[in-house]
Amino acid sequence: MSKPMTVVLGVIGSDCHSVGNTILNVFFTEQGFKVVNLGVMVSQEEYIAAAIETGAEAILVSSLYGHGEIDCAGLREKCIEQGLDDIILYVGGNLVVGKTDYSLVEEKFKKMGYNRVFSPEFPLEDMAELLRQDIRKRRQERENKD
Amino acid sequence: MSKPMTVVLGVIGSDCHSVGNTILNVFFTEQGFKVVNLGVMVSQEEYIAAAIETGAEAILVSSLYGHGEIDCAGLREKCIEQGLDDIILYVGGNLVVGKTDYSLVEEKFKKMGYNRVFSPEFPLEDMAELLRQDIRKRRQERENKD
Amino acid sequence: MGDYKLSEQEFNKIRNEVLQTWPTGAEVDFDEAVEYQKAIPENKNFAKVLWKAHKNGVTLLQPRAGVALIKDHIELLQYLESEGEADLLPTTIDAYTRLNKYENAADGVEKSLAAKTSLLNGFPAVNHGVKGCRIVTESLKVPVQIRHGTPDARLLAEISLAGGFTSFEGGGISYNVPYAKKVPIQKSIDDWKYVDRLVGAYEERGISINREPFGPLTGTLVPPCISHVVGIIEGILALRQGVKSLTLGYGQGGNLLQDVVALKALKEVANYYFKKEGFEDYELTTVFHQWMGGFPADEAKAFAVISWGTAAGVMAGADKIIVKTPHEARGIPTKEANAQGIKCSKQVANLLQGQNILLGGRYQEEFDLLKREISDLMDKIYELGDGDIEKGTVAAFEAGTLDVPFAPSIYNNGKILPMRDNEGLIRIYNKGSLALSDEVMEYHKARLEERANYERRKVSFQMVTDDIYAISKGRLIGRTK
Amino acid sequence: MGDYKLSEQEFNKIRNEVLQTWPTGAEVDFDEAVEYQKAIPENKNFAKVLWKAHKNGVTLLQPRAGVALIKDHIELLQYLESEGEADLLPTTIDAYTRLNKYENAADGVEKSLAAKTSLLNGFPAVNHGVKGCRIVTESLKVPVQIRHGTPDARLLAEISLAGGFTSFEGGGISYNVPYAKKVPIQKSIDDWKYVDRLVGAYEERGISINREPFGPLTGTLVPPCISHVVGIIEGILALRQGVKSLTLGYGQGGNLLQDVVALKALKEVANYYFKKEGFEDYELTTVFHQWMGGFPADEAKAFAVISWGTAAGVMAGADKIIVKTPHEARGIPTKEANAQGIKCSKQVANLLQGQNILLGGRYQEEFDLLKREISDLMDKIYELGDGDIEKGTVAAFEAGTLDVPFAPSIYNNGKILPMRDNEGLIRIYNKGSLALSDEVMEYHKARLEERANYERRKVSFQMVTDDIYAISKGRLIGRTK
Ligand code: B12
Ligand code: B12
Repeated sequence: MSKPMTVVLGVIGSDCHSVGNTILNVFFTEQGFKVVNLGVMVSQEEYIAAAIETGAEAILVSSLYGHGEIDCAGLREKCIEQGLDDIILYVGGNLVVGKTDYSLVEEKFKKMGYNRVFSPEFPLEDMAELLRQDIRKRRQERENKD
Repeated sequence: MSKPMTVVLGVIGSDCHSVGNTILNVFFTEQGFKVVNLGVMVSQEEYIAAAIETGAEAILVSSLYGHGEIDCAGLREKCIEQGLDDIILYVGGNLVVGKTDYSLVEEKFKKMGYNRVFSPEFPLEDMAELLRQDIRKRRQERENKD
Repeated sequence: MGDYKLSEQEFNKIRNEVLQTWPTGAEVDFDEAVEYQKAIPENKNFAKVLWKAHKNGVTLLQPRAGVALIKDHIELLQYLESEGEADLLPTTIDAYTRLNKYENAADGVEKSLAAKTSLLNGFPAVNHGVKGCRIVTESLKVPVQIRHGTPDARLLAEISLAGGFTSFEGGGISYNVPYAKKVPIQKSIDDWKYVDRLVGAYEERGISINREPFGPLTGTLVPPCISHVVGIIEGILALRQGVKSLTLGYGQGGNLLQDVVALKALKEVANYYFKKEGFEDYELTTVFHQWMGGFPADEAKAFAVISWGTAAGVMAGADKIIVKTPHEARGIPTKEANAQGIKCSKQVANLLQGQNILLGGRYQEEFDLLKREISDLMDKIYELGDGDIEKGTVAAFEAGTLDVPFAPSIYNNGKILPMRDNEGLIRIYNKGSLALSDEVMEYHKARLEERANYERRKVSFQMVTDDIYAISKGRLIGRTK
Repeated sequence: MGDYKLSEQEFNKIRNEVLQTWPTGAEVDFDEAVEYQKAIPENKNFAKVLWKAHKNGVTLLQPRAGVALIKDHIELLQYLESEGEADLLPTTIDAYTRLNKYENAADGVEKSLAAKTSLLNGFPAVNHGVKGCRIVTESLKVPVQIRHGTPDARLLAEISLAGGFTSFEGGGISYNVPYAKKVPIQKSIDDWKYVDRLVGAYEERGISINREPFGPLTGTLVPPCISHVVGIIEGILALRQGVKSLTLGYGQGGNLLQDVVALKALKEVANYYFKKEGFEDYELTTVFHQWMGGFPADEAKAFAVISWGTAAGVMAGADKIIVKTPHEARGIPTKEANAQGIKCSKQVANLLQGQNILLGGRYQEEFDLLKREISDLMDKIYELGDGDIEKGTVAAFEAGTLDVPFAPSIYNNGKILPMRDNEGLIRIYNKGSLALSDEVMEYHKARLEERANYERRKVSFQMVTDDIYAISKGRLIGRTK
């Protein structure tokens, strides 16, 4: 059996929406991931510290309350600063203020350095599969480098 | 007191919607018009015959069921044929198939020779006032001609 | 029970004439049609799907929809089936076909082809013929019903049933009085006897075809006792010709107590009269129509009326609900608007399904009153017909002891005036010659006086007008401002 | 009743500190504010308008709304007032202000100015100050309330009440446990004591200010007994500080019987405890929140949820309903979508107003059960607090005898798991340390077993997950497919 996939989970900024986080925590655990759940109201620093401490391969950021644009900016840069250059960054939820065409949202957050951007309805099973693939790819790329 | 204003009322074509017609009949009568109500399913010929017989000054056509475009075309021409050149033609209701911008509907029916075109919500009191004005104007024009 | 069945000989004589009234009539071959119907799977048979839902206590949703051209019509229905999540589908017939003006319908088809949009307010099934109908029904996964408003629907029934439709709406009263001006009651009853016999003939060959009298009538403040009596009569007339799957309808009034009472009573009372007439072997289901009168033009408000209609229908325990759309006040809906109406209804129905809501308060009182009103009206019909319901019905319309409000037919007395009471229940203000006993009328009067006092005005025709506009202007009761 | 009132001295000491936490605090001059509030006409005073509606048996509608910039915010509220027909208006505060991060809010205002659109999820009232608030309240014709989610709302209350707002939502538990992660219960109770004392101070000067504890908590499968107990506690704490106009809230669960029982019981039970604590002189009203959990993304379906919420609220006899929008699942609504939500609700409310619908069935049984649950929880609180509700509350959260499901607060036990039964009523599957008696829990268990049998699966966490998603996926109960 291969090394378990460790992921850091949390809701960013001043966001208190805890229901989706509860479900994601249970879901990823059931799917066989090792989940480090930071709960709600997580700062960028907390994500990074947890990722370093646990050797996580991905950070899964939620933002529901509308301030996602402000709160999520700069996380990629901070990761790089801290040596997490190639860590996988996923983000999902109600990412911007107001009902907005998903492709615009995706573009915005991809520019910020997130690898994948998810709308609230994206099927969780499919997402977990993508995550496994992305982690495997990253592991291979790292091996190739070595 | 001036001569009573006689109007012919009816729902055109194969249209069975009788509720609005019942209300318009009561309403115009209360407003002091002499109403010749032909009810529902009225042919163009019936309107014209009734108008000639009663010396009506206006014909008020309703169409609710969506076939208004087909049913209402040609009434102005028939009126002219029968010597009712300057009779006032009003039309109102759900005049075309489908929810349509009112200005498009108005244009269509004005082209067909209707003097005024009414949406279902047009306030009846205002419409009665317009009708009185139009009839007075017509009377004056006729006097001027004499 | 006497044998009122149309004889085979008579039926065939009429059939020969009917099939010749328009060229597509020649496409009908009954024996072939029976074989064709036999091959239709159970889950596409209207009668069977509806009965299954009835037994499971599920409420099905059905839109209205129909456009001029076959291709567009299929696209529309497929959209309502997939995107709209419709449980049952309709094919709504255009107004020319309803009046047997097939030339006008043909003209409408041509103009629609030219205009690249439907200029007809429905699907002209007769013009499209058996072949056209089959293309439609074969393109769909759920059962499809013909919905129309046709006093003489004999050719339409022949063509559409041979065309694979498995349910047929209408009846000799409900598709005459609200829809026609100059058709005698006896004439439409006779023509619908033919339709019912045709359905009976399919039933005798093992094919279930659902029949649904049109409950809402003029859709405008119709007191439940009147529409119920019409439904019961049409039910009896249909059963007499061998119909087995019968759906009785009721159009929402708007007051929840009245609506729940009405639908529950409809089943009980209909079964009583059907048994009384000697029928045992039939499947009775019910349909609840979302508000059939004038709608608000604002779409958010229309959604509210649609939702409340669904809620009332599910609480009343309807087997099927006919769904309106946010475009109702304006015109034939686009397919998107039509789907929105179903989706909204589906969400409400799913929220309520299984909640088993029971009303308290004046429930039993209103239930007993409605049963009393119906028996008043039915007694008179039996009396006028010397015990025969058909003869009695014709006489009752002539005498005005049965009378439909706001109807266009000159064979309808047109004297009764309904009005809402202070809680919004539809009562009768002027009974005309309606055969309601004094006791019943005193109760109605008392409830209306209650409202008049509350509004500090006299009971008057103005109140009727106010009530007709009320829902479209955003309220149930037409109060003074 | 003991004297729990915050002393003037203590209050003034805190005030001095609070007003210095952000520059706009300096704009507050209490005596001037009292004069300003005195000049506000009755029909713009929230407490008075709501009490009048209560006495007339009318249900008022109120949206949620707030954007970053004053001009846009006024435009939004004026639109909701005219086009949207809102009876009462809100000013929803942004999430940074809620956490006293006024710098972040200032940043959001600036970024919004630059982006020419609101990048904040609400109106940063503290940043806009007393003057900014007055510009807003003076532009409107109906009363306006501050709606937020702020554990420490002392500065916000000072500024907004001086700014002409006449109602203030929240409470020491309801604006902590669902909204914050690390704020101790005693801390937020103390901070809300200040807010209530401020309102009491206005009341002593003849100015009615409405106070509304936040009923729905996490909005997700909250059993009524839990939110009711929180409302009753916050009510008592508010009355102790001199609050007179109190609105207790409840978030729709979705099952009509449970919702009607809940709202009726809330009034009865709250009055019982308020009297028990020695209070007589207050005006109690109720607010019903349309479904507060996850919404369907499809707008037609959202309209259905909105309509059913309104229907339930009116049937339950709420004085006020908080209205959602068709954009709920997606994001802060546009002003048009917000108005649509109100218009849809208005139409339903007007259809039901005056219908006086009474439920039968298990009504009394559920009513008695709920009262029993509340008294179980309250008894424990009094016990833990040696007769004092405030002390008891802090202890109850610590012991988990009071516990809010799915809440982010680390001071909440977070062990209880709610779940729907076979008719959709919210029951408790895992009680954690909740102080419910065995008898009550056996009943819950039996109802849940009923559902499990029906669905042929075991009662499990999967059912909770299914129930959380259910309404957003188009049904009330999260059945297996
Ligand atoms: C009740 C109703 C029925 C009842 C009618 C009973 C009866 N005999 O009256 C029944 C159920 C039988 C029925 C049948 C049909 N109906 Co219908 N019906 C309605 C409904 C819901 C209300 C009509 C009504 O009574 N309104 C109340 C009265 C007071 O208002 P009104 O009719 O609009 O009249 C007022 C104004 O329009 C105005 N007005 C009218 N005429 C004129 C004329 C002038 C000069 C002026 C100034 C003003 C004016 O003043 C009137 C009084 O205030 C409307 C939709 C709606 N409005 O909500 C659909 C509607 C009119 N029906 C429609 C259709 C299509 C039909 C059918 C063809 C069936 C079908 N395919 O669905 C059949 C018609 C068959 C036929 N031969 O006519 C469509 C028309 C579509 C279109 N135009 O694109 C509508 C709009 C519904 C829809 N959106 O699909 N219907
Ligand atoms: C319940 C709720 C609340 C509760 C939250 C209680 C709690 N502690 O959790 C309360 C009432 C307290 C609340 C408060 C507020 N809320 Co709120 N809330 C909701 C609501 C109705 C449901 C959220 C929910 O629980 N959904 C169920 C869960 C299971 O779904 P979910 O949260 O979407 O999470 C799933 C997916 O998004 C996805 N997902 C999430 N994150 C990630 C990450 C990754 C990597 C992936 C792959 C997937 C993924 O998977 C999750 C599980 O399936 C939503 C609207 C809606 N969705 O219908 C608004 C909503 C999220 N709230 C909103 C707002 C604005 C607020 C407030 C600021 C108040 C206000 N102004 O109205 C405050 C927030 C204060 C704060 N500091 O955060 C807005 C956000 C607006 C925007 N983005 O433009 C929403 C969208 C409502 C709206 N349309 O206005 N809210």
